[in-house]
Formats: sequence, structure tokens, C-alpha cells
Amino acid sequence: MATQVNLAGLTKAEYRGHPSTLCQGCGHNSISSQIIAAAYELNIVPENVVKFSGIGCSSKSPTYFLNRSYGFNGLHGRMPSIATGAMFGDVTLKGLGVSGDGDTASIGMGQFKHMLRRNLDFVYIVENNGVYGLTKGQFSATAERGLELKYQGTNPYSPVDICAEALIGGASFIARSFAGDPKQVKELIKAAISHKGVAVLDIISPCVTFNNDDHAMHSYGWAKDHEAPLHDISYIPPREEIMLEEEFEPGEVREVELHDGSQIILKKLERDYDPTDREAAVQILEQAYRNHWLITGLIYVNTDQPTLAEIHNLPDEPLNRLTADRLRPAADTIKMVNEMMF
Amino acid sequence: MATQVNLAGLTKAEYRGHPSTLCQGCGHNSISSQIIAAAYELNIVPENVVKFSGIGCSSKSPTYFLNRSYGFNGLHGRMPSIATGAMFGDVTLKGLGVSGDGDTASIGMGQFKHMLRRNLDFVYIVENNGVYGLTKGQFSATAERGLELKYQGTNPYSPVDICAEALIGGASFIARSFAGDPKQVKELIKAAISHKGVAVLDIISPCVTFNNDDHAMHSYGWAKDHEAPLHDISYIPPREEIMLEEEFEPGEVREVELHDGSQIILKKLERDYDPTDREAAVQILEQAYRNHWLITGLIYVNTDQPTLAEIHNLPDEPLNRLTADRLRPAADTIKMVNEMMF
Amino acid sequence: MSTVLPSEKVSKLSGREPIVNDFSITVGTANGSGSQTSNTTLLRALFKMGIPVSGKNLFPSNIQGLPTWYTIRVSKEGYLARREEHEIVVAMNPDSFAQDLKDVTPGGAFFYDDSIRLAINRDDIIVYPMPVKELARVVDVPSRLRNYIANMVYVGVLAQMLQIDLDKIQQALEFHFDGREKPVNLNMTAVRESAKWAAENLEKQDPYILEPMDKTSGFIMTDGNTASAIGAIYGGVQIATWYPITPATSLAEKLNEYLPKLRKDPETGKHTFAVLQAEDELAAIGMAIGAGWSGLRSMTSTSGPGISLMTEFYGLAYAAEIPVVIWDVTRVGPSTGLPTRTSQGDLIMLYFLGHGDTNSIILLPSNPQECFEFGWKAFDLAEHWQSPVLVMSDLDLGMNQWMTRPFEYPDQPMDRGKVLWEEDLEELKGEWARYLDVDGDGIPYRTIPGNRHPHAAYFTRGTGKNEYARYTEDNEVWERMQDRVKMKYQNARKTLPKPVIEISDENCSLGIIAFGSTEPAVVEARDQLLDRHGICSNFMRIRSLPSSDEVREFIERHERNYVVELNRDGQMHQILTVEYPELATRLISVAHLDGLPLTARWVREHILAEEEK
Amino acid sequence: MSTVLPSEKVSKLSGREPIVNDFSITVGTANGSGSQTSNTTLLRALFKMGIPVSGKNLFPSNIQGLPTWYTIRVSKEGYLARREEHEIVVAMNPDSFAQDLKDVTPGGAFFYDDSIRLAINRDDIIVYPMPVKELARVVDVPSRLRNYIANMVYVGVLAQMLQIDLDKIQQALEFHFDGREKPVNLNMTAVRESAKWAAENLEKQDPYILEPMDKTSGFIMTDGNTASAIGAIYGGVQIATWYPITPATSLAEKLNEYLPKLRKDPETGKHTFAVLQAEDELAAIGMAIGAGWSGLRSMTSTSGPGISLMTEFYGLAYAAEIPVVIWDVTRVGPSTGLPTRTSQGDLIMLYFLGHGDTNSIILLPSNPQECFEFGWKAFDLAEHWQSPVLVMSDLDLGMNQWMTRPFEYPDQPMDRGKVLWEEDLEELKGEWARYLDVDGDGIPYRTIPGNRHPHAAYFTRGTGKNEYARYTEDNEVWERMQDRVKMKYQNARKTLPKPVIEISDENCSLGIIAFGSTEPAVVEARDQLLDRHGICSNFMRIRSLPSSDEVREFIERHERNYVVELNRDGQMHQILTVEYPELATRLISVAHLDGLPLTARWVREHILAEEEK
Ligand SMILES: Cc1ncc(C[n+]2csc(CCOP(=O)(O)OP(=O)(O)O)c2C)c(N)n1
Ligand SMILES: Cc1ncc(C[n+]2csc(CCOP(=O)(O)OP(=O)(O)O)c2C)c(N)n1
Ligand code: SF4
Ligand code: SF4
Ligand SMILES: [Mg+2]
Ligand SMILES: [Mg+2]
Repeated sequence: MATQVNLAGLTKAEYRGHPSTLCQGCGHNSISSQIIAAAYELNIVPENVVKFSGIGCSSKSPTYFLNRSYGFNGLHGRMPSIATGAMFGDVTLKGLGVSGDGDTASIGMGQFKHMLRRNLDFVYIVENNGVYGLTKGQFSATAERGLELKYQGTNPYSPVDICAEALIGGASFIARSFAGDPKQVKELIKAAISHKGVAVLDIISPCVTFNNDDHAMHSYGWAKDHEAPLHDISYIPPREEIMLEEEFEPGEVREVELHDGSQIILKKLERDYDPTDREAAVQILEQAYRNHWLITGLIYVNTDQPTLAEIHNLPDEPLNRLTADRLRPAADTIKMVNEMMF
Repeated sequence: MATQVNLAGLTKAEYRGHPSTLCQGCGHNSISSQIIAAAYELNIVPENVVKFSGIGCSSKSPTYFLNRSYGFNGLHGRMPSIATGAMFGDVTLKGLGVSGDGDTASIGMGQFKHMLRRNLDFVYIVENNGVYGLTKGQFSATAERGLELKYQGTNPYSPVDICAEALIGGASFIARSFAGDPKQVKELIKAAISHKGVAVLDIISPCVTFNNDDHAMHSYGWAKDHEAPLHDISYIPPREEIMLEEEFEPGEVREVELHDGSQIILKKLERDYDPTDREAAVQILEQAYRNHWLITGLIYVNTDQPTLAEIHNLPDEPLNRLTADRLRPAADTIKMVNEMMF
Repeated sequence: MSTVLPSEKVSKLSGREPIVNDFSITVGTANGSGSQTSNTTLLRALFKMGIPVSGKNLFPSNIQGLPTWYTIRVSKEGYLARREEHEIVVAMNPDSFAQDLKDVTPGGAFFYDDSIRLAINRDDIIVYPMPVKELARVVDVPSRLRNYIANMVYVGVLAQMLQIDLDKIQQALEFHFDGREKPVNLNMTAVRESAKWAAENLEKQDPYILEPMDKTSGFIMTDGNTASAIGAIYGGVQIATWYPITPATSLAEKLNEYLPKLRKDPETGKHTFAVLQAEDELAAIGMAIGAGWSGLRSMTSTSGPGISLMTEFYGLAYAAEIPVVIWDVTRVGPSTGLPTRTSQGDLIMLYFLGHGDTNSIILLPSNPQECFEFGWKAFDLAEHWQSPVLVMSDLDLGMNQWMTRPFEYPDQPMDRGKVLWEEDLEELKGEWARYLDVDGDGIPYRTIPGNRHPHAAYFTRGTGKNEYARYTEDNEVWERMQDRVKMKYQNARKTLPKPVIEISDENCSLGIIAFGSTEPAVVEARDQLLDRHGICSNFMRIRSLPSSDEVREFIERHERNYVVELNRDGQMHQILTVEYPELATRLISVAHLDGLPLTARWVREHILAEEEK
Repeated sequence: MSTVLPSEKVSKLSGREPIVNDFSITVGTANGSGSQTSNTTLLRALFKMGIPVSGKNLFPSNIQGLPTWYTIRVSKEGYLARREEHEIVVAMNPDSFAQDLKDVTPGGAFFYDDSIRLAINRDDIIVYPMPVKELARVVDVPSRLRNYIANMVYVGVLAQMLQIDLDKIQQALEFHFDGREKPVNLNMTAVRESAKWAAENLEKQDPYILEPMDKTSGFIMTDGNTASAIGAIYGGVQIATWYPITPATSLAEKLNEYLPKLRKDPETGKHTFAVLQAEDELAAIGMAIGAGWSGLRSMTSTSGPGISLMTEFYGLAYAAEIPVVIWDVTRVGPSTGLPTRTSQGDLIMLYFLGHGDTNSIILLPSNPQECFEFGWKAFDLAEHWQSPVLVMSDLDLGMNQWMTRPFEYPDQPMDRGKVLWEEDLEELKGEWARYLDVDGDGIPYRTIPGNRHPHAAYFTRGTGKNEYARYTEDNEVWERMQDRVKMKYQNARKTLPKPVIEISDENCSLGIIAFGSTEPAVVEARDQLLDRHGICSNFMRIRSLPSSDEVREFIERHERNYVVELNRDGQMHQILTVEYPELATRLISVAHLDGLPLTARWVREHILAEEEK
């Protein structure tokens, strides 16, 4: 029997990475699997993706998927700047970054916020476990007030809400999900990859070693019990007939068309949530924050914001392939330049 | 004729600083004057205030008021951390910081946000001119998209909204004002000083040298034309009879009582705005941002949030006056400690 | 006495001369499997038997699953350095089994978990399979504790085969579990049962045995970070700010643990201290500087990447003359480096920290006792000299258990430096100037926020200022201020901890210079050089920088001074060259870095090679 | 020829021998009052008259109002260094009037705005009041331009009194206003009218006059930051990231100005470059490193505080072997320092930048022409050696106007280093390893993101890795990798810009060593030492670190080598001591820092003092 390949002619194995060295059961591992699945199903050529991360358990995970993609494991909290610079090299590449809650919301807050303002064309995944995994269990900035950890006592500070920060900071695609909801994670990753601009995915990803008590808000137990999806989400690739398993009544779904012609289909659940309405997004996040709701799904999307490459008026031709004659002004210009001096 | 003194027995001159070396007409100078006026009218003893700043024209201004207060002109973007550490020295002191939009929202974003989470008891004034004054006219992170500056071209990025950042970041007192509205600035400073917790004042403070074209959103012209106060604000000191110039109909004013018993009286203007309602605050800021409204006044206040000193269970007695015998464990403990080892 | 077999029987069984109290035991396990408990239990039991021991943990940057090793060296001579030989190896991890097997010294003993079904292709060693799974089942614990119990099996087996006193193991467990009976009993049961199994089923064939001695009395066993934290508490620390980073994390965590015990205010129940986890190192040092400025004994602890981030702030504290203590528990750089390996590689960076012309005061503890001592002394120096004080420890010193002399209560009263309070200003009629060198020692007087005297307040900045703390860009004032500050550091030299000097031979022309955690390797290497090669040497351990006259004199006294250190570029050698250019040709660098603690062998061989040139 | 009075008449009037083309003019104004235009106009007019000139701006850290000085030195000998004497002083600012008056050299001339009603208490100088307000009124401009015109008054008066060619002033103004007629005419009117007024009302009594020469042909006049920016453009810069900071800001702003002129894509109108203002220096260097990694010619420019913040990232670029160019336009440290004063104080920090063991490649330009040259060369070196390259300029060099040789078109093709693209990998059948030293020079091969060959991709990290870029914590691999990297830097020495050496006297035992912007002071001091004191000297200007054999040879050749520099601690002296410990005793430090550019006098006196010891 022939191994199954996707439209890019690749087997799923060709999307894998090295074996994970994270703890068994770590949420980060599930997310890696969904990145692999999403890339495979999107028929992406791995060479067209570049991976980034900061420092942390989460930031190790780019080693565990897409072995055939370039990767840059940078400094703690500084993934955004490295990615921003790197993405100028070849605008035909897609950037995908994995960070942690400490990496993004503690040391990395400044760079995170400023990357959003620039609308770098980039998928920014926060594997959010409310704790510093790699340094063994200190509070991160997303830890809920009142959380108790073994060697740290009780967290006295109010938590950073990554999605609210992203929204106020000007991100053009914002979603929240939970590592224990693989289907939603996968569909959101697909949509994020297709989105043109910065896509922030705040994924609750439990740390089974240091922060998985059932009453902890980043634990499997709590998240399973409290997850409240805004909608049922499906991603439809461009130019594909909409073939969903079920038929919908009119008004039962919302559709968001992305730049490449793909579509996000949002099937209504309890409420009729419109993720293109910034004010609605502000409000739902505020309510969720106050009431400790774990709302998941696509919170906000704006398909019109110019990306950093557009702002800088870059050509499609990769800058990193320009030859010396395109980069160095011709010899005869030097006279003119000297004359421009005095 | 005797010079006039306040209840602290001080003349207004005793609240002054050195002569300003800022440009004539700079908004920052007006704010310094209002700090002086507020401190004088509050009968504060200058020795009970500690001043902080980062680096910038704005950050120079602590030299220009309250000469008899300690001051620390720190590093660019790092006022929050210095202030946080310093305020542990003596919790009976009031901290007052002046920063710029570059200092706070560009390089200082991370520290700014994290200071808010800790709810340091501190007045944090951002003298917001949308530009880097001291380095001669580059875009700051609060510059509006589309702003044109002489040597910099057109700003392509969406601006940081200091008040929205403060709100999402968990600040317990948030106000916006305009240096050209001295009365409001003064009343807000008084209220901020009386507030227990972090008070963020985002004051539009035009840079007359580098960003004062009438169409620029941080100019005098634009701000004068667009200022839309949420209410008419007056501060009433604790234990003072409410003696306002006018009488109010019931329902015409809102009152907010601060921790020291002082009151903020908000006289309704167009809308009935409740600054203790976080959701309303989120909404008004979102609307203002979208529609380029310069709403001013007290945007949000929460008088219940524990301060950093409370969180750390500090005594009222200044830590920096503890003598050696209170700091060094007694000689007889060393044996016990060695036994605690193995 | 509860050792199961008497030692006579052992030596007969092995047929070789017994090797007593002079070998190394290495245990290979998987990270996060709880072997830390069993290894330190072994270590502590040996320590309580009076045998000099040291333990080195070699662990990966990983939370769970990757191979980890723990080496216990027993040395009747009292040598504490790492050795490269592993006479006894315990293999608990299939992933490192092959490596572990290879590592056994010929003639050594190999204990292994018999559920690992891998080939044993050596016949020059003694092999002992252990039915770990079965033995672990003797105690009934929840599955998450199963691993811990499994690790107790090798403790029991080794106890039997090497003759470790089970009472001492019990003591170690009681210490570990803070006296809680239940875990102690559970673990002891596993140990006893395993020992019993070994007594009944294994035949001693190797020559290694442990015998009680009395060479550990007068010592305690602890790690450097614990010692540093407790030392800081005896220094009266009031605020400690930090950001998690291996190997510095436990220093702050130990402050959290011991401060409430040693410093709670009996009357109010309030805290007269604060330990604050900052959002990053920039903030951590900013807070510490703010606190130092406002008169608190203030510190921050970090490792290399954090120091890099603190660079700008260090310069501010230097220029504004603010006391603050900065601990750098070093790991392998550059950049992110190997976060779980040891190194002395940050030294020269600390020495030249900050842009522009700066100076540094650096303390260099060598053992936990000194971590304690410098823990309190650093505050005195910082406040006395109105300066940031850097203390450089390292992963080996900070995180491993060391046999060390007990902590000594500070022998000096607290030195709070030149601080003027209200009454002082009253006396001076308010006449004072923040940056005026009144006493000619380069140290000005300062006041502290909260001082309510109307002339107390001053304005602090990094930029140009005059004696009265007023802003100025006057070039002469600038130079005057900078020269005073430099003079201050020249004066500081004399008051910093002096080097420890050992002149074994007045006529010897060979000096060896070291600092920090490499001391044990050098001490041992010196003995070997003398005993095996007849090469005499004198020894100097530098304990602070900038260095004092004693350092110069030591160098002058010797034709050849080997500067031994654990970094690639010989950074102390570079610093001494800068401090004593006229003696540069007497200094020879002996430096390398591979992330492991230095061994006597490496030191000996490299000095020998130079000597033979 | 439009000078109003012939020079004969002047010398008669003054009654003293004329002093021609050899004096300094200092103008005191208030910051932000627009005097920059008139001062550079004067400077440029003199330059166009063929007289060697240099201009030094002494400005406060302030936008408007505080005293500012501009000194123009004219030197028929071609000396460009700062002098301490001010023969001609123009006082436009009441706040600095007293100081300005004091500063005039005895016998010198003092021009002042006669609306300043302050006492003139000197009779050893010539005094010329100027009715600035009245004269400024001759042109009708909006009030915000009034100041600019007022400053043109002294240009006109000086033109008349010192005999500056008005045509040259016109040329200078045309350059300044980019040929726009209206402002040129307005300003010229003010100049002419003021000159006319002076001719009619002032009597020349001082001996200072300017005469045309031809000693500036073959030179251009520009500032170092402009030259650095244009040099970078000829180096093919693709991304420049920055954060505003004096004195580096104009480097980035000049990139913004010249890149569209020199590098727009004629066909698409798209940009093949990006200049990006980051949120801070941490982000600026992070972006530059990311871009360098992805194959772009990438740079960032900053000053001391920014370098401090970049420390951690520098270490990452070092360890991950990523090409990136970092300009440090230095100012006075430490900490915030004096942001508008010059210094060479960051050198040793750059040399040891980053925690752990690191190495640096540092280029040290001395003049704008060299800023241009190193502007492009830095990229070649960075890509060739797969390393960050630091270029240290300073405020004096970067922001002041310098007479300099014209920019020379690069004499070498671009060196993109060892990069493998798809076709290369095809040929190698995908067999390559990112960190393998194939050629024995320490430089491995790299591929670049976007390379679509299925074996192209690799994973980049600062931490331990093997030749195949796979993560490892193996100690031997670590040491091997670090030793290769160190070897790479040893090899780099030979390819960096060589020192400029001037052996004036084969038998002379005195060497003088300098670098960067202090060269003119040293050149002049050497002449003075020889002419006035008969002391010979040879000269070496170091242009890069680590240094090459030529540096060693120069030091070896001289008994006494004075290392002259503009910092407090003698940092180049420290570095040379570390690089050549065996020659340490031949090196003597001659260093100081007060924020002002070095003068020949200071250098001469300090060398003399040492020589007389
Ligand atoms: C500058 C710096 N400071 C501190 C560290 C230590 N450090 C490594 S990972 C980490 C926290 C990671 O937490 P998070 O981002 O939440 O990732 P997780 O491990 O929880 O997935 C820290 C503090 C570092 N590598 N660099
Ligand atoms: C680390 C560092 N980077 C850059 C600078 C240079 N710098 C000084 S002030 C300033 C911007 C100030 O802007 P803002 O905070 O808006 O204050 P304003 O002058 O507009 O009041 C900058 C970039 C610095 N001092 N330190
Ligand atoms: S420590 Fe936590 S975050 Fe890290 S790998 Fe283990 S479970 Fe995951
Ligand atoms: S430059 Fe702008 S911000 Fe600075 S002092 Fe002048 S007006 Fe104020
Ligand atoms: Mg985390
Ligand atoms: Mg500003």
C-alpha cells in the first residue's frame, strides 16, 4: 500500500520534527501535533515556513515539528524582534512562532505589543500554562490571582490577558483555544496561517508538572470544565467547494473570507458572535476576564490592515536573493555623491 | 503684607523647582505648574513626595517642581522599576512620576504594564506629545497613523492608547487630560495623589517644536478643537465641607470617595459616565480610539484594589529606618541555622 | 550499628585488597524521576559517617526524561573536586545504559536495573543486576511516587554492598522530609528491603567499601545558593528582586524559605523585607537600585543572560553611586549557552560592566561558607562604598551540595555607610552636598528619601552633575567627579576580602592562582604535583576584585604564576594583566571550559605541560 | 572678488603684523536659535576659499535656550584638532556673555550683539559691538525666522572684518538650502547688509585675516554619520534598524535620506531596503540579527546606552554566528553620561561584549572618508566571518563637519561569505553541516531561509549544538565548537583593516598609538614635540581589533609607546596589554576624558611630562 501524500506530494511524516523532550502529557506536545496536522492538511511545503521561538519549554517545541523548515530559537522574550527582521529576507515565506506565557507576557511584553502594531505577517502562538515550565514552576504573568504553587506561595497579581492585550495592541487576528480541544486548535492554526497579518493564538496548554491542579485555571481539569466555545469553527481552503459534513440553515453560520480566498466558517452556538466587530471583541473579553469564562474560538479578525511588508513597499522578489549589482550603486554614482557633500 | 501660606505653612514658592530649560510653550511646563498648584492646594509637605522620571524632555520636568522633594531621573523607559523599588523604602511617602510617550509606550511598555499589575501606590503622569522631543522629532508609539514629521516621513503604525493599555493592564485609576485645560489637569492630579494605588494620567502635552501642526492629534490646535470632557471634575479634600461654587440638582453629579476620605465630584456633561464601571470604560475608550475623540476626565477608578505594599504585608514604619538589630538575626540563631543545614 | 555485612567478609569475597573511602559513585537516571532525593540521601549518609564527600549533579536543560547523572566522590583525604573516574556506576536509565556501562573504571562495579534488557559487553568489571521493579513493590505508594521508591532501591543495595550505615540513611531521610514520619518510613522500608535482598542475593566481588571516619565533624553540608541566601539574611537584606533563571533561581527561593523563619517581626507579624519576582532582569535590577537608593539593603540575583540585560542599569548605579548587591550565579555562556552547566565565564564582563568608563567591586566566594560570609559582607561594602557590588558564584558552587565549614555569625557590626539623617543635618545646619568628598576617601555623604529635613532632598541622575547634585555639563566638573569616583574604587581595593595565600615553600618559584569553585581541584592538583612529580607550588586564591597589594606581592614573589580558571579565554589572567601590566610576563593562563567542574587531573596535566616546555 | 576691504588696509589699521589663516573663531549662541545654519555657512565658505578648517559644535542636552558654542579653527598648516584658544569670539547670548568675554585670547577680537547690555571689563582685546536687531530688520521675514536672520548678521560682519569671500558664502548658503532661491537671497541680503554696515562703521583693529589658499581641493566637507550612512549604502545595506539616540540618530536619518536617492528600484518603484525605527535597542538589534540570519545585509546604529541593552543579543549573534553590523557612535558614559559630549569610552566594553567567553571584531574609523569605507567593508567582514561586526565612531566624528578625502568607490567586489543556495546543495547532494569547519579557517558554510532545497534548513540557537546544528549538551562537542569559533577570530585578525603606520624616524624609540577621531590632535602634537622640543616620534593608528601583527611589530620597535585616547581609564592601553602581555611594559597610557575633543596641547604636555620623568 502506498503511503498517503497530500497535494504537496508529502507524507505526514515529512511534517514531523525530532522526538519531543518535553514532559509526557504536556499541552505543548498536543499543539505541536496540531501544527503538523494543519500544515499537512494545508498542503504547505515545509521549506516555505520559518519557525521562531523564545526560551522556555514552549519555545523548545519548534524542534518537534516541521523538521524541513528553518528555525530560530532566540532569546527569552525576544522572538518578535528576531522574527520581524528575519521576515524581511523573503516575503514569500510564512513565519510561525511559538512562545510561552512567560516569554510573551512577562519579559516579552514590550516586543509582543510592538510587533502587533507593525502587523507582521506572522502566526504567533502562545502556549499558555500560567507558569514558567523550564525554570521549574514560578508564576508567569498570566497566572491567575490567588493561584498557589508549591515553592512560590500565592500569586498576588492580576493576570495578563493575552487576547485583550493583542486586541488593544492592534493585532489583526486573535483567537483563544485549549490544547485539549485539538480540532479547534487545528482549524484556528489553519486560519491563522492563511491570514495576512499578525495572528495571535492564545492556547491554554497545561503544564502537567507544575500547574495542573484541577482548580488551577490553566489545568486540563479546569479548562475541560470551563471551555465555552464562541462557535464551532471550520477552515475551508481557497477554491474548494464548501463541503461541510452538515448542512446549515441560513443564519446559522458566519463566514469570514481571508486574503487568499480561504474561508472561516463559524457555526453559531449559544450566541451570535461577530469576530469582525472590534467593540464586540472588547466586550466579550472584558466579560470573560471578569467572570473567569474560558471562551475559545476566533475572537477578532480584520482582513484589511496593511502588513509590515506592504508598509515598507517591499517587492515580492525575495530581498535575500538580490545580487551585488542590485545592492551596490553603480561606480559612476560615487562622483555625484561626493558632489552632494560640500 | 504677609506672604500667603497653605495649611502646611508653606508658600507656593516652596513648591517650585529650578527654572525650566524646556522650550517656551512646551506643554510639559504647564503640567509642572499644575503639579505645583495641586501640591500646594493639597497642603502636601514636599518632603513627603518622591519624584521619578525616565529620560526625555518630559522626564526632565521633575527638576522644575517640588525642589524640596527627592527626585530620581533614571533610565529611558525604566522609571517604573526604579520607583517600585524605591517606594519600599518608606511607605509613608507618595511617589509621583513623570514620563513621556516614548519613555512609557515605546521602550518602556513592558515596565509600564507590569507596574500596573502590581498596583504600586504611585501617580504616573505621561506627558504625551506623540513624538520624541529630546531626540528631536521622531515618531513615538502614540503618534497617530498618518502623522507627518519633518525628517521622518509618514507614520505607518497604529498608535498606542495609553489609557486603554492602562485599563487592560489593571490600573486602578485612569484619566486623560490636556495640558491646555489646566483646571482639569490640576483636579485630576489632586485626585490621583489621593488615590491609593497606581494612578495613570495620560495628558496630551504638545511639543511646540516638533509636533504642533494644527492637524496633528497632539497639537494645541487639534486638542483645543477636539477635547470632549466626560464630566466637569472637582476634587474635595477629606473632612472638608463640600463647598462648590454652584449647587447641583440631584442626579447632576457623581461622587467617588477615595481612600483618605477625599471625594471626586463629577458634574455630568453630555453623558452620564460612571468611572467605576470597567466595562463602560473599555467601551468609551474603544469608541474614542476609533472615532478620534479626545475624551478627557476620569475614565476609571477602583478604590478596592490592594496596593503593592499591602500585598507585601509591609508595616507602616519606614523600612529604611530599621536599625541593625531589627535587620540582623540575633547571634544565637546562627547555631540553629547551621543545624538546619545537614 | 546496622551495616549488614562486616567488612572482613567483603574483602575476602573480592579477593582484592579493599579500597576504603576513596572512590566515586555515579548514578545515571532520567531527569525528573526523583533521583535527587536518593542521591542526596546517599551523600548525606556518607557525610554523617564522617567520610569527606562531594556530590555533583550533571543535569540537562530539561524537565523530564533526558539522562542525568549524579556523582558522589568519597575521599578519605578530603578532596572535594570532581574526578573523571567512576569506580561504581548505577544504571537506572535505559537511554544512558550503554554510556554508563562504558564509564565504569576497569575493575569497578556496575549496578543496574535488571528490567533494562541491554547487552553487557565488558568482563573487566563486576556486574550486579538489581530487581528494581520487584523491590519497589514492597512499599505501597501511589503511582506518582513509584519512581521515588524505585530510586531508593539502589540506595539500599549500595548500602549493603558498600556498607553504609542504615541509621545514617534514616537521618538523611529525616532531614530531607523535615521529620515527616510517613515518607521517611516508606523510603526506609524500601531501603531496608533492598539491602536485605542484596545481602541475600548478591555476592560482594568488588573491593570498594566505606568505613566510618571522623573527618566531617566541624563541617556542614549545604549548597552555595542556600548559603548565599542565608548570608544575605544575616546581612539584613530588605528587598530581593529576581527573575527565574537557572542556576540562580534557588538563591531567591531560599530567601523566600528562610526569611520568614529568621526575620518575621514578632510584634506586628508584618514583613520587614520583600522578595519580589520581577517581569524580567531589567526590572529586577531597576527595583533593586530604586530600593538601594531609598536606603534599603537591596539585592538581585541572576545569571549571565540577566547580567547582560542589567548592563545599562549597572552603569547607572555606578554613576549615581547607589548601593546594591548583584549576585551572578554563572553558567556556561556565551548567549544562552548551556544553562545547566558550570562556568566562570562572566568574570571579565563583570569587571568591565557598563558602557563608558566604569569600575566594579567583585567578590568571589569559593565555598558555601564564603557564600554566607559574602552574603552579608556585600551589603556592608555596597553601603560603605556607595557602589553596586557584584558577587560571582557559579552553578557548581550554587546548586551542588558542598561539605563546608559552618556559617559564622558576622564578626563586624553592620556598616551602613555615610548616611545623614534629620539630626545629622540639624547639626550641620543643612550644609551638605551629595557628591562632595569631605573625608578625602572619595566617598561622599548621602541622605535617604524619607528624611524630612528641608535640606535633605537631592536629585539623582546618571548624567553630569556637580558636588551639589545639580545638573551640569561643565567639562571640568565632569572630570573632577569621574576622577573622584575612580579614586574611590582605588581606595576600595584595600577593604575588600583579601586573598587566601598559602606559602608552602618559601623558596618555591611557582605560584598557582585560582578563585571561586575551582579551589578543590587546584588544592588536589598541588598535592599531586608535589607527590608525584616533586613540583612545589605556593597558592593564592583571589577573593575579590579589584585586587589588593597582597596579590601583587604574591605574583612578584613567583617567577611563574599559573592562573587557573574555568573559562575559555583565561579571564582572570586578562584582568591580572590589566591590573599588573609590569608583571604580565609572570602570569601564565591555564584555562578551559567544557561545562564540567574542573578536575585535579586537568589542572595537573596542564601545569606539567607548561613546566616541561 | 567681493571682499569689501583689501587686506593691506587692515594690517595698517591694526598696527600689528597680520595673522593669516591661523586662528579660531568661536560663536556663542542659545541652543535652538538657528545658529547651526550660520556657523556651517561660515565653515563652508572658508573651506571653499581653500583654507583648511574644522568646526566643532559644543551643544547642551537641550532643545532650546541653553548656551551653545561653535568653534571654527582655520589652520593654514591643515591642523584639524580642537584648540583651546579662541582668538575671535562672537557673543550672541546674554547667558554666556561673561564666559564668552573671558574666553577671548589676549589680543583677540570680541564681536557681540549690542543689545546685550553687560559690562565689558577687559582692555586686552578688541571689541566690536554689532547692532544685530537693527541689521536683522533689513530683511522682512516671519517672526519664527527672525533668529536665523539675526545669526546671519555676524556672518556678514565677520565676512567684512576677516575678509571672507561673499561669493563663497553664497555657495555655502546655496548648498545649505539645496539651491532654493528664496531663503538663499533672504540670508544673503542680511549678510551683505551686515558686511556693508561693518565696512562703514567698524574699524579693523585686530590682526586676524583670512586669505584664499588652495589647500582644500581634493577634499570634501561632511560629517561622519552621513559618511557612514552612505558607506553602508555602497555596502548594499538592506535593513537598518535603530532607536533614536544622540549622537547616533543622524546616521539612521541619513540612510532615510540617501537610500531612496541611491537605491530605488527603477522598474518596480519598490524598496529593496528597509529602515525601521524599533521600539528600543533590544528590538533594534533583534531585528537586525533576524535579518542578518535571513541573508540580508543588516545593521543597527546606536550609542553607549543602546550597546548596553544589546549585550545579550550580541552574545547570541556571536554564538549563532550571524552577520550583523553594529555602529556605536559613542558619547560620554557611564550610564546616561553627557549625551551631547564626545568620548571613546565604550571601547573595552565592545571588546568584551556579552556574558561568557566572547570575541569582537571592532572597526575604528578616524575620519568621514573612513566612515564611508568601513560603512561598506563592515558588511563584507560580517558576512565573511559570520560574525557581528562593531564599528565605533563618536560624537565628534559623527556629528561635526570634517574636511576629508572624497569617498572612494569600493575597490573590492562584495564578499557575501560562504553561502550555499539550492544549486550548491544540489551539487553537494544535500551533504552539508552548518557548523562544520570544512576549509580549516574556522568559518562554516551557511544556508539562508528561503533556500527551498529539502536539506537546506537548519535550526539556529545560541545553546550547545554540534556541527549539524543539532542540540547537544555534550561537553566535548561544546569545547570543540567554542575553540573553532575562537580560532575564527584569530584568523580574522589578518583580514581586518591594517593600522596606518608612519615611521618618521627609523631610529626613534618613541611610538605614539591612537585610534579614531583623536588622530588630528596626535598628528599636531607630534609636530609640536618635534618642532618645539626636538622629540621624535613614530605613529600608529589602529583601525581594527583584534589587532594584527603590524601592531605588535610597531610596539616591539619602540621602547616607549604612548597610547593616546579619549577616555578615563586608558581602554586601548588595557586591550593592548591583554593582547600583548609580553610587551605590556612598553605601553604607556595617555588618556583623559572631559567630553571635549582632544587637543594637541593636552597630548603634547602629557607625553612631555612622561618623557621628563
Ligand atoms: C534573559 C533570561 N532570563 C531568564 C531566563 C530563564 N528562563 C528560561 S525559560 C523561562 C520561562 C519560560 O516560561 P514560559 O515562557 O511560560 O514557557 P514554559 O516553559 O512555561 O512553556 C525563563 C525565565 C532566560 N533564558 N533568559
Ligand atoms: C537606552 C536609551 N535609548 C535612547 C535614548 C535617547 N532618548 C532620550 S529621550 C528619548 C525619547 C524621549 O521621548 P518621550 O519619552 O516621548 O519624551 P519627550 O522628549 O517627547 O517629552 C530617547 C529616545 C536614551 N536616553 N536611552
Ligand atoms: S515542565 Fe510543564 S511546560 Fe515544561 S515540558 Fe513539562 S509539562 Fe510541559
Ligand atoms: S522639544 Fe518639544 S517636548 Fe521638548 S521641550 Fe521643546 S516643546 Fe517640549
Ligand atoms: Mg509558561
Ligand atoms: Mg514625547
